[in-house]
Amino acid sequence: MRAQPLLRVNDLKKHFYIPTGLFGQETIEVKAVDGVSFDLNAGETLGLVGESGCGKSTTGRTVLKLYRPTSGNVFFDEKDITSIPGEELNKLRTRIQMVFQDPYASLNPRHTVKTIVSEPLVIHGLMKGAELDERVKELMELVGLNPSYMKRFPHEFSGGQRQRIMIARALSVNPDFVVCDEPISALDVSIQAQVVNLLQNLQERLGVAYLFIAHDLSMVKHISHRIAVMYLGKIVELAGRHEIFDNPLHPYTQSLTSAVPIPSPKMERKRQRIILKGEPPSPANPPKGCVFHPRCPIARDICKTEVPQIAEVQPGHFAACHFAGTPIQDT
Amino acid sequence: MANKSISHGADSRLEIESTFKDRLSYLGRLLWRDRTGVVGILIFTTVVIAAVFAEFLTPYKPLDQDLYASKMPPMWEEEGSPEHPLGTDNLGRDMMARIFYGARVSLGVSFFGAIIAAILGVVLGAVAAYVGGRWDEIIMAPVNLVLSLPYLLFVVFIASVLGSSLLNVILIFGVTNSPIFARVTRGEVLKIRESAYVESAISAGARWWRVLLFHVMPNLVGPLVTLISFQISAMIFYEAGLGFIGLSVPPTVPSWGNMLSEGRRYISSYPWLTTMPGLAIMYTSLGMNLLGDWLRDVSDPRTRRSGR
Amino acid sequence: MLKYSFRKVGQSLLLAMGVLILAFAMVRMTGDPASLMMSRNASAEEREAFREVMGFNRPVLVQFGDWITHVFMGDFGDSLHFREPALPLVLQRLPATIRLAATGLAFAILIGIPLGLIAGFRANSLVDFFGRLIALLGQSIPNFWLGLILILIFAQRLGWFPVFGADKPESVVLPAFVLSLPVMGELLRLTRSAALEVRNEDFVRTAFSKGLHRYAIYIQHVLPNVAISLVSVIGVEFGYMLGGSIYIETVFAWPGMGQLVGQALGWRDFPLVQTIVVFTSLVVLGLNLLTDLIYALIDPRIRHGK
Amino acid sequence: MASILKVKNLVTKFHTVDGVVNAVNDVSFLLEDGETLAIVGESGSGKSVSMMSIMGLLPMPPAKVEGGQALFNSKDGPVDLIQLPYEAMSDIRGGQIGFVFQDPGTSLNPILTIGKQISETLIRHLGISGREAKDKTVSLLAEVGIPDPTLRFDAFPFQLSGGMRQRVMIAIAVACAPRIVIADEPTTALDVTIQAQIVNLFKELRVKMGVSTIWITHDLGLVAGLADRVLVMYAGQILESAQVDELYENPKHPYTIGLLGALPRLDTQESKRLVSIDGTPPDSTILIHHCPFAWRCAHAFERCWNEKPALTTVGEKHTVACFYAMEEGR
Repeated sequence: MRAQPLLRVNDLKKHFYIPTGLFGQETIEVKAVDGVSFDLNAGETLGLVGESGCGKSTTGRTVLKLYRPTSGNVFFDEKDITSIPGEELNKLRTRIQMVFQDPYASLNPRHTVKTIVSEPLVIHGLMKGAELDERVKELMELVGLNPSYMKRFPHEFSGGQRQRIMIARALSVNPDFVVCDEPISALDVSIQAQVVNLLQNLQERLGVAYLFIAHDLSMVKHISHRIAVMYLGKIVELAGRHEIFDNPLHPYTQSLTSAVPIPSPKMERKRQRIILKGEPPSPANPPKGCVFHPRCPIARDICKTEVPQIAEVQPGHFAACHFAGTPIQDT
Repeated sequence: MANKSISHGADSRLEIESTFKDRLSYLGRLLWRDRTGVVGILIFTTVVIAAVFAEFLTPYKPLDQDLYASKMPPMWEEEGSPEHPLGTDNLGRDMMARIFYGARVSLGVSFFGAIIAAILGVVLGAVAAYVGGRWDEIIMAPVNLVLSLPYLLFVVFIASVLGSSLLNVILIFGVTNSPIFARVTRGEVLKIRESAYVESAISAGARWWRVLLFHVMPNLVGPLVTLISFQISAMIFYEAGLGFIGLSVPPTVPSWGNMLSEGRRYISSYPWLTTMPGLAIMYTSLGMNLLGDWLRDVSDPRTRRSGR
Repeated sequence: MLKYSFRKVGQSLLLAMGVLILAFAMVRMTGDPASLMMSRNASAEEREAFREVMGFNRPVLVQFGDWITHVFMGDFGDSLHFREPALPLVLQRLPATIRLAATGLAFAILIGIPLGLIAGFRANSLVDFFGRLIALLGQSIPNFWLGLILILIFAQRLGWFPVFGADKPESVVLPAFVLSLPVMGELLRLTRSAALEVRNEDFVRTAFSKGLHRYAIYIQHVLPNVAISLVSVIGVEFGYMLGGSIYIETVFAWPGMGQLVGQALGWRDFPLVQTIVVFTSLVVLGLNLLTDLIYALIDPRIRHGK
Repeated sequence: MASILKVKNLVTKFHTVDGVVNAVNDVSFLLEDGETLAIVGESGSGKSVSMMSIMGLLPMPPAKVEGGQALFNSKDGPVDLIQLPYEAMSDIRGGQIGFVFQDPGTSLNPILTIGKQISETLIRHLGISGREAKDKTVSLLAEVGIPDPTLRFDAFPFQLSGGMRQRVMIAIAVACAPRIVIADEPTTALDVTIQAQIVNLFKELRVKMGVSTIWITHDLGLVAGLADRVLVMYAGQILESAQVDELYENPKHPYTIGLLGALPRLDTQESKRLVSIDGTPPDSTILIHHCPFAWRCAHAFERCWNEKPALTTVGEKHTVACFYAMEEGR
């Protein structure tokens, strides 16, 4: 299974250029995604976590080519989708889909549920008429919505129901791969569980692979097989989901995992927290050397000058740190 | 917080059988909720009827002079007569006929002017937003220029250069008002294009024309119809203003502006020559403004509450 | 702040250039400016001679270059009617127009903004209802017509104000009020919605949660934020009034630039009309620039921004 | 311990065009001196509205407090906050009860300096001069962990990061040494590492100032390490209330059990499915005369559809409003 990954992302970069100066002649370069590599197997979920502004959403969009990558490659099924022509890419879009964060903004308010769910099928001319109707009904049942609601408009549904509509739409073309960009962060706790369970059930039944982007570590850990942690445009650590929590090698991952609350007062009292100082710097003006060094509790001189490369520190466990695995003294 | 969603609680209320009385009171509630729109549409409809059916609504022609019956006040004044309900002017022309026929000019000029402005402006704005870059700047520079000028002065200037004719007035209004449509369209298109549902359509494989046709256009209709409504009201004003200083349609055409311009000379002795066309303008403009206010509120389906 | 100001000044200069091009092109829109400016029964020789004098037979670009150079030196050409330079004629009329527009603006601000604030703070109250009515009527009544009606009632029937002219101090009241009505309505509407919006902002709730007095909250937290959104509008509206005074000045025989436009049109004195249009436009652009700069001064987000 | 705030039978409604929204339906609870009380619930559960209506911070209309009492042990003796006139209420707000709101990006006035926004509270309640207020503000800024406080005094909110702004909000809340701080989702808009900083700051201040805290949140995970006692709200009512250890180890109400099961945990190796609660909360425009959770409850039986369960004591300081839990308890 590992020999032929479904998706292979190689040194992907996405830099934005913001015009500035008197007449927009100068630009500020924002390195939103700065050299990200990972691969994803069929039927697998890779979690992508990080704080706001770390570039996780941009990564998802660039992988889908909603943004044109600045450099690097994305191989989908051994095809380099960064260089194929638009027509061929559009055909591939039947196999790659996306679920968006805000279920209130991502559904066209003027379209009925049926139009929304069937749009990918219609775009690719896969079905029409009664067959399309049947398919929409089937999809709505699949995601747990009453098919009789298909003539209704999005504003008549709650957030969780809207996210189900979004999922039905993404699954309409039987994709192999779905990018889920913070699909649950706008939802209430009890509804989050509904959507996450739905995503997991669908993966089991349909064998779809997810790139699951979120800031909620516990949820990412729950749904993912492997997890990549991002900080300021770079992946700082990537490993299996238990490995990354039981044995975090990067100091950022260590502090992140220690900061996530555990719903158990007894555990909470026993825990040692590593509380980072300061806040993430702006990607428009990243620090020299290791981007994490200004907040890092174990940084030394080398970290200020040399960028650590991501390396396989242990089998299947990657980290980008000069001192990967060094325990952090209680602060 | 009060999210009206299809939840268990809401369904139970749907099952209540509705009687005729319920439906009537429901209709009443709808009309009351949309009262500005109802009044606006009523006013607009009456003006359209007056303009279209002028021949049938009054026995007089707007240019028929009857010097024996000249300078008659409206019927509710002592010397008035029901034969000329709104009185006659200094040449004995029936005021009501002139106002009804005048509605044709005012509505025609403002309606076609607004349509031309909308078509021109939407194309310019959409191209600016869609193509972007240099083209955006090339299109928006003159648009912003026109929008930052003293508008009335420029329109007067152009009208005086081009000379008065119905077609000229329509074209002037159409062209000089297109920038506002361009700016609104550009803004809306940019907003819609950034929206998550367009991103979602693109990620599903939609080409640009599909996005334009199925996502951008339908969401543009609301703001544009609203703007057209306000613009019609504004253009009725502009026409009246131009007519007032003798720069609108030729003086023989019975337009409200021309009537004001003529009536002004007799304002102290025969005030109805001035008040009547002015009231007609005010009535129509009020209707279009009410309609516009209402359209602005309802054109967004998210603020539109479901009928329950 | 400096960068912002430079950009705004640059934009204004570009717009000013645009105004000059537009005004120049408009006189030549029909192809033959000579027949535009002369009476219909002028002979062919007379026309030819006129073209020679005005330089209309030279290439268009040369004419434009010539005109622009003169404009930069303050020479907008000669009035055909008065046979003297047009700009001094316009400048002579400027104070009257400014007096009218400024009085009108004062009316609009003094009535529109307080009413708008009350309407915003007490939505759906009686004041709100009347405020919205005023705004709706301001939008729906053609103001030159209202001018005529007010002359009829207050000047002729009641004799409270002079019928026309600018001889007495109270002469300004009627025309300024009429001129201000649409602006008053617009300001009222905008103030109301700005007040409603700001009142519902989280930071106003924070101010209440700090236990500040109600009026301290309105004056220190709500008003400045409302004011910021109104500054740019007031500049634009003042420009509108300068340009829109043409009808009002005609109705009230107010000896300002607007009346001069009306008269110049009657004389087919296009150089004079052109001068007034260009001059007013430049004043309006200047006002807009001024507002943008004031805006930057009072909004810390721009003052301390990039 | 003595109680500092006692809320009884609070009812708050919103009169909207869509109908009457029953936001808070008969809520009663106590806040004890020095305690940290967490009010947990999902959006629309009334957790925030209940506190805001006690403090008179809701827009009225459409909101209306239609009944209930909120007895506050103020410096000048007990008062009923609901009955208090505006002037007396504003003496308490910011002076004896401080607030921290959810979104530090919008909760500070964008065009006033943070120094001004903190010192105006001091001047209002402590009656000190501008100069004294400035000195005190600078020391407050230092206390909440803002570097270069003297410099930052003149900073505008947009010049600070989200975490820094929330520290400013906290400085405003504790400026006048209040008896209670009400924190409404104060870390929801912040990133995990910043959330940890803010939670830590709260804990420090609590030790230092001994202030009672009401922490309104949707995050049961966060509450575990923070609160002494927890109230679980749903559809405008309190369904369960217990000491924090008891609630997490021995939850009684099916909703609480469901919520805890819906949370993924970092500390387990198992990968079983999350417990999900089917359905959505009821439409708040209908007045419910039975258990509001009955629609979504797996254990609902006839009685649950016929009457409304009242909060009943099932253990030490542990009350629950559920017929099923009560029967089981017997």
